[in-house]
Amino acid sequence: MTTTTAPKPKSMADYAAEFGLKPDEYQVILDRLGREPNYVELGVFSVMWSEHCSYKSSRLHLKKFPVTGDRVICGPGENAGVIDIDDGQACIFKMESHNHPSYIEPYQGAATGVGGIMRDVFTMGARPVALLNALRFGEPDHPKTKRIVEGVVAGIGGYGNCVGVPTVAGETNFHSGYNGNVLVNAMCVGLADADKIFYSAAPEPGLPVVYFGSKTGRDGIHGATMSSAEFTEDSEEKRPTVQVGDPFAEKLLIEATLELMATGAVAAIQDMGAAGLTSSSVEMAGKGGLGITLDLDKVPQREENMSAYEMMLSESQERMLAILKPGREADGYRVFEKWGLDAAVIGETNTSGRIILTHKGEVVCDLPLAPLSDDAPLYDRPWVEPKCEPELKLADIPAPANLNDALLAMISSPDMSSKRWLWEQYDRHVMADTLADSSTGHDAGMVRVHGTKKALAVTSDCTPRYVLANPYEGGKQAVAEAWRNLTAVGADPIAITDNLNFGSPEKPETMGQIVRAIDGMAEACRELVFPVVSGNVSLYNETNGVSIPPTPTVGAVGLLKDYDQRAGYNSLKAGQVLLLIGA
Amino acid sequence: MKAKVHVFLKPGVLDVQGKAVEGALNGLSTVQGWASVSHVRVGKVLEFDVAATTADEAKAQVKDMCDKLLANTVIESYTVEVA
Amino acid sequence: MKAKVHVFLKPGVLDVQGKAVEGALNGLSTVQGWASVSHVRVGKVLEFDVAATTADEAKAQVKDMCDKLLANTVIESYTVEVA
Amino acid sequence: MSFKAAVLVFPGSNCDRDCKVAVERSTGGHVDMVWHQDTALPAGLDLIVVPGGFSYGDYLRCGAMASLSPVMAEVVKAAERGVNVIGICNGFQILCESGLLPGALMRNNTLKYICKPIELKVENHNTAFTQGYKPGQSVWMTQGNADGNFVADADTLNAIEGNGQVVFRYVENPNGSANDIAGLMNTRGNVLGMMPHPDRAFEAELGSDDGATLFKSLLNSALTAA
Ligand SMILES: Nc1ncnc2c1ncn2[C@@H]1O[C@H](COP(=O)(O)OP(=O)(O)O)[C@@H](O)[C@H]1O
Repeated sequence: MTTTTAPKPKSMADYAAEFGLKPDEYQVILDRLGREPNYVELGVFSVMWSEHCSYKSSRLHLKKFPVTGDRVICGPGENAGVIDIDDGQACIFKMESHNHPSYIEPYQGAATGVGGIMRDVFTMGARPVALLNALRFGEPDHPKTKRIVEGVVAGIGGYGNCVGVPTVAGETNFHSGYNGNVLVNAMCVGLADADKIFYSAAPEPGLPVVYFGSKTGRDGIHGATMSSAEFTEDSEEKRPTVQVGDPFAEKLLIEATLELMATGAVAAIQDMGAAGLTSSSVEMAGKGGLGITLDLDKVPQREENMSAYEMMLSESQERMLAILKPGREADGYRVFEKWGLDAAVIGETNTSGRIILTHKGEVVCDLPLAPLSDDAPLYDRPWVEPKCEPELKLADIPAPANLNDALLAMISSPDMSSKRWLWEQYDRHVMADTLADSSTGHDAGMVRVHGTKKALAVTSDCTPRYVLANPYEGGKQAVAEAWRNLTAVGADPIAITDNLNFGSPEKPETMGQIVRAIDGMAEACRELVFPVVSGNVSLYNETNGVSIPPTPTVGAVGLLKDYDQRAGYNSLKAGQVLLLIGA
Repeated sequence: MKAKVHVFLKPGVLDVQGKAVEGALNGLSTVQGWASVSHVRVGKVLEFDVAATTADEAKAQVKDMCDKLLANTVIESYTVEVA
Repeated sequence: MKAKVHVFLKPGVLDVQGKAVEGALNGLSTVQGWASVSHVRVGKVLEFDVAATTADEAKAQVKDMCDKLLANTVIESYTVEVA
Repeated sequence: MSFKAAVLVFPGSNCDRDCKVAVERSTGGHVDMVWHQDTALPAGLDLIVVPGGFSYGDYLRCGAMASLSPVMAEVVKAAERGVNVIGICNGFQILCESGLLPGALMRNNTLKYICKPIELKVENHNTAFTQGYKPGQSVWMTQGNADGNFVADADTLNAIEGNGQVVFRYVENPNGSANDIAGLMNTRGNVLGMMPHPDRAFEAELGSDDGATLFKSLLNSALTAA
């Protein structure tokens, strides 16, 4: 086998550092391999061991979440969570962040965030039926905020509208803590038959591995490691090629994927998200306890002379990797041709327990799979109890001098003011099943389960101010608010997904926020029997060493058995009685 | 003075419009010859009047406008002509 | 052969994008002179390769593409260059 | 007699199912989906629906590529035979691009995608599409588009108005559309294009069922003609 295509002067250890691997992590790689990795192999390690793919700082603490329940069909660990919504139907959902890309290029960053989360959902066999977004921007008068808000909102709308999935709810906050690091969390909810859920583990050796979707270009190389690295002023200059989303390709990809699944040809499937070809192939083979070989010459390529390294790390959008049942390639090609998608058989599963890549007739990567995922680093990072603000006593808060002024000040504040400008750019009605959306006066979005009297209620909640004041209580509150928003529309809350956005876990203060917020969320989830079925962690949200306010966003789904029983605050009439329930 | 600005996506950035137009020209038409169209790129063009005493001054101004507003230099590059 | 097509809205059709860009440039003006930007028109530019033996043949083909697809001649006009 | 309709499906159409469901539930009829590359339409159609969405990504110009597809050649022939055709949202754009309707749809004057419920006035209720509405009736439907701003030159506009081709008008113009035009038909009266979505307003729980009246009108027209 050949070693490397990299320029000479730097050592592999230098590259390891450049790719974000710590010296001790690199030493583990050397120990496991018993040799130096080559450039491609190092690239594969660096993305698989990035915070984004390995959850190395958060994994220990995520274990505290309750993840099972009567209605849980599939909890965390797959592309998305799956819950039972009766009558043989399932709801599949997840939330994911696209924070760093959205700061660098707001439109494309937000758009590709929406695209990515939809793929996580339809890759499991669900048709996406609702989108939500949770946005945190800097102060309104910060010089960058206006451009970022406009770009992010246009990007979310531009992508979701074109694909044809209604964006029915969300939340938007402004805070100086996000001036240099905005948060864009997108959630997708889909519907599937409970007995037709697709998973990513390769089931047996000797099966064809099929690539389909858009071609691979040099987009966003090292996005996964970058999204796990702290921001500095000059990272705006050093940005990698930005990924551009093609929602039209995504729409075709949804239809083709669902059609392919219906033919019965699919044995396993996974979208190519962050670290595209690397994470999808490693995870599919690894989960199945198998091995995989890929011939990179077969990968559909958009640009000339792409190296193995570039192909393995490209984050080109709108791509899928499927493992087909024996001899079913023709079914695949028929579907791909109908929808005009690029596709190729690029490899095969085997029993080697390794990932072996060939390019231009040479083996360019030959790694055992286990160290890439199972043995990925796991950190019990030191943490300190976060400083909490003292509890506010009602008696200590002076009554406003003028109630009218106080009310006006409140409703005109950036967080409380109407977000109409924003959600009027989102198609909230496509699919013709929307019962409640951002405009209708309900605490949660609601979409009909097509063709039934059932409806799904969806909401996204977090009040970063509270979490900053007290991570434990703020974490609890986010879960509780999501629960209340669902019950307030008449739905039975079923389960949540979450998006944990924090600063650097290497700082004990921040790690303390992470730990305590998770403790609070887990506590609320247990008390409310509200399991966590999927989620995403986004760390290193910092600019020049200053962390964002801790922001553990909660996305929740509830079920209405009969949507005629739904409730809202849109039908209030003069003379009705107001009841205050709770403390 | 008349200014003309062309804005294209940088090489390597996926040009979704170009891709779609190429597909349409190649595939939709029944007319002979369109199938041979390739390497389609779609960009923006802006024409406007700008007050300046010299071409160099105008060019510098327009470049500044491009950097600040007319182009998204993260993914786009531009060319400026003044006359 | 290389073809270049410019598509602009016909005079008389309100160019809302051009107007918006003009407003933004005028408003953003921190530098003397931006305020003086006027008559902004925003159009599309397409560049592509086309197989043809002569420039005239190429031009005829591209004009046909413009009439049928690349421009909507109800509201847009176009110019074609080949080289 | 059973009402028979076809809904076209382009790559990027996303209201195709909505249109099918709206027509089926409003008329009790049968709806076939027709692929953009098909070179024949089902026989005996009472209605062809060109649905909303982003055909071919709406890249280049909304509706431009779809207007050149094989199936649109068949739609043009069917329209010439007198079959009723409705284009909704992207469908309206496609009908203009294909020359079945005059004028063009440009970027909204807000330069943004606008999604909101819209109040319309039924301007012409003497059509196959609108005979179920009362003269001048106010109806609500939602709208969602970035390019719904209808333009035509002065002569064309005069002709459109003079012939009673304006079928729906906005009560409050959201996007700069000429003469507040929201829906427009051809001179023969069998091809209608409209930006608001009757296919999202066919049941009360969707916020309005005013759109169902349109499909029911078409059913009645078909019954009377039969
Ligand atoms: N980013 C967004 N995307 C979609 N809808 C949003 C977004 N931000 C706010 N909304 C919607 O605006 C409405 C008001 O938002 P919010 O003030 O957060 O309400 P509440 O406190 O009642 O949840 C809600 O219906 C919410 O879904």
